[in-house]
Amino acid sequence: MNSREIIARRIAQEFNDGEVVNLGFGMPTMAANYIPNGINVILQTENGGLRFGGAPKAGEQNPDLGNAGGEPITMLPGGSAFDLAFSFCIIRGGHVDATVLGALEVDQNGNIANWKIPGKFVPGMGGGMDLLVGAKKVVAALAHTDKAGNSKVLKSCTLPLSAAGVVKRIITDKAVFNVSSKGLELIEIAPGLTEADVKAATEADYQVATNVKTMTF
Amino acid sequence: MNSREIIARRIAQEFNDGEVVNLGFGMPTMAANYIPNGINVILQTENGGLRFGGAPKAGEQNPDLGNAGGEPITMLPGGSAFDLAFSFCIIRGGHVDATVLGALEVDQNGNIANWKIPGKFVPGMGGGMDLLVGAKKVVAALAHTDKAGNSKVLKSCTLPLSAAGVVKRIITDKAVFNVSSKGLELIEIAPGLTEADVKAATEADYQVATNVKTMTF
Amino acid sequence: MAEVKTVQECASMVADGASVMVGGFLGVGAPLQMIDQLVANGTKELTLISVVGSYPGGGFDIGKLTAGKQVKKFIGAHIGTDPALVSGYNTGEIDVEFNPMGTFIERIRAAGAGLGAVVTPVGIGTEVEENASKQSFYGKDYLVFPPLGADFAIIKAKKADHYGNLCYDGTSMNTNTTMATAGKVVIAEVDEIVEVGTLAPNEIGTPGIFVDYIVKGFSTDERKAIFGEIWQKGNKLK
Amino acid sequence: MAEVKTVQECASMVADGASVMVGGFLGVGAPLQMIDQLVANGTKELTLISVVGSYPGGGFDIGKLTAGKQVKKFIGAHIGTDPALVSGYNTGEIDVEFNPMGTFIERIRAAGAGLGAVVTPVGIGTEVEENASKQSFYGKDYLVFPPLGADFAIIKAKKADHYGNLCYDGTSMNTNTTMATAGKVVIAEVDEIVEVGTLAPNEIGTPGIFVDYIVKGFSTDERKAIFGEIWQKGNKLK
Repeated sequence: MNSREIIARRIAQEFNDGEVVNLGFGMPTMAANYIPNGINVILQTENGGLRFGGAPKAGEQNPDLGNAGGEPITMLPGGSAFDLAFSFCIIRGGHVDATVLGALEVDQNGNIANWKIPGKFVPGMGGGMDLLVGAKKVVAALAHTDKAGNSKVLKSCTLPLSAAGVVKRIITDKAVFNVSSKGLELIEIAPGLTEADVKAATEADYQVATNVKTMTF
Repeated sequence: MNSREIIARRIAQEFNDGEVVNLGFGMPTMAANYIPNGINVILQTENGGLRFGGAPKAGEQNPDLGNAGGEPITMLPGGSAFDLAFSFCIIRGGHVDATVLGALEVDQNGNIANWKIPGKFVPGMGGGMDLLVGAKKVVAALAHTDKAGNSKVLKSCTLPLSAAGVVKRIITDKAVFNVSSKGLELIEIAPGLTEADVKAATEADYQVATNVKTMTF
Repeated sequence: MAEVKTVQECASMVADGASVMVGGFLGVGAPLQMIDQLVANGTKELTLISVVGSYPGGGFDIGKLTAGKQVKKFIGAHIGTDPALVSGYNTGEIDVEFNPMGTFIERIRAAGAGLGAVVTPVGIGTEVEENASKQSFYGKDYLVFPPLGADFAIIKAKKADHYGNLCYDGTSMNTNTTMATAGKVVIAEVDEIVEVGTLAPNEIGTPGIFVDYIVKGFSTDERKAIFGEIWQKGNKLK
Repeated sequence: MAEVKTVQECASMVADGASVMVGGFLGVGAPLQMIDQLVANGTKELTLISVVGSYPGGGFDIGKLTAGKQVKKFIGAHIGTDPALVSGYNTGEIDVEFNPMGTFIERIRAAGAGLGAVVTPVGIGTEVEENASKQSFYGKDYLVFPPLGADFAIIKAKKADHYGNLCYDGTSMNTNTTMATAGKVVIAEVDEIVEVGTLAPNEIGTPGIFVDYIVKGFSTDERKAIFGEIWQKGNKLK
């Protein structure tokens, strides 16, 4: 199982039945494939849809049905479509139960950076900032370290923030942390790693939960 | 022709073809019956409709179609229905060309009072304040004097205002005034009355237009 | 996700002293059976949030709540149609907060949409200034109002599916769509409950994620008869 | 009331230097023929207001305008999909104003709805604060943004009737419904123009009073083929 799959499979365990969930692109979207049987979540897409499904077959595409990545989608039974203004009433108004977003960096104060690497790549925040402020539960998903092995779970983010103090849970390929006003708490460690491995890979301060577990899939 | 009919018939001359018009209750609504042939206005009702028509026959009522007075209406071809939030985007956003509202008092500064007689009758402003601020052209319609003969076209309103400096035209059973930053200008006099009659019935200061006319119907 | 309950079950959730937004505009689009049940329950000291008073003349629609002296405070834009509300206001028994209609609905939208305030030019130069703060933005004066939410939103739609998706007809959406976003608990009374998949995606005016409970009210035919009678009595039909 | 015109007639109304809101979200719900005609006309120095950049990879949808260096300023929430826009931003040739997506659409709504400002919690504690004023309302900090209108709103709907009433399908309403309220001149490109009375009152997403001009764009079948090709090329279809 590669790092991305570890993260996607672990994200998939975050949801309760019936929750409204908005998944960012990449690993969060991948997670939809691993959601356990019996847990049905209502997917929201920020461009204006609820209860949508995967891609249609070639020839069955509707040019008026796309997701927030510009990809063709299908509507599930009971699905609804609406305009962007209403979609962000849903998001900013607290009607999304959980969002999972990829991150460039997170820190021990619940800050998250995922929209801008100054001078290098500035795609823009899209709907991410609204989701981070509006969703009841924010999960950040990211590789624990960069390619050089530097921690992306930091004492304090170095990149421009997307939102301050909003992250409730951090999921990486090495560990899972809870985030609260008391800081980070390590609650799960990836299979095959020790707490010392996590420690070595993490810049942020964290507590270790008394019942720290091994991530299972 | 009684006073109310004079006012209603004169209101009906205010509109250009294709304009979006919101008519208040009473004389303004009556005016819809007198709009000249060839002038088609698009009626808006603040509770959420455009291009609606009169009452249905008994047995043909739709319990989900009413106007802002709670009366049953019909939808004309091309009519649309929407929610109240959108209806007031239309109104406050400047998308209504003209509104005609009844008034308790008006004054020479374009002020209008039509929602409250303190200690006596306080129905509330309803959508009137939004219309007064949002409509491109505001016409106030009222009897020129009260039953005791006191002018309701004043130097300064005595009742609580509905909006300040918004009225563009005043239509009464005795006269029609334009309202501008220079004050009132008498432009029409009811048939059978002289300028002296208007003067005697009017507290407000006003100029007399060089080409003052007799109201025609 | 919505749950189907009875009118009795839902009305009994509303405790004395609760704030309750009720959808509808002079009866059209009003949740008639839920109102009747609140009357039957005698729920007291309500803060009633409704855009206008009852159907003209009172005794119908929310006029039953005001007539039963169940309302402590009323927040809306107009009360003139409802004799019990006017009388309660005059005697001081009912505290009335008047909002310009567009401000009223925008405040509810702001509550549902997570916005911090409503900034509107409406009411400048009037007594409405007393209930707001006046501030200049970008060189022009505006009044600033807080969002307006409630413990309960009791709304009315034409149809619901079992997920709570609602669709509306005609002008009956009025305040219902917006109130659906701003109640801590949202109860939707409908003419008909249909199978999931029956409502087209763009036909849904309120997605089911906003709706906690669905109750079956009068059928469309029953409502047609009820309004037929009331409108006939008032000489409003041809 | 709307008037039917050709794509050429409408595109030629847009002068160099105009501010133009263009509906759509990564191509879906975008006015493709109007964009093509603006490209053919070589209209320059545009302020382009669009929620996101072009369909991923560029060269389609508004990506043709950015590729043609016709855009002086871009106001939106995301540019990462559009190589020409990213490159213009990096070189400084295009001035980009980033707005959180919900703030972007709410600013346009405020312009269309006559509201004075948007008050949102989104962006607090981020660089977005630099483009807004920070103010406390009712005990909590918010960012305040001005309304956002434009000289032109060029939008896309599925059908129009001759009064300019528009109806939409699926997620293609996205920014179109809101932009329809906020352009000084509103041009709607549609798949089909139908007779008045064909569209049901509650099916109309934009009443004709907002629409100045209607242009006939690709048919739905043609768009199905266009998007089929693009999505197939990107391996997005099953």
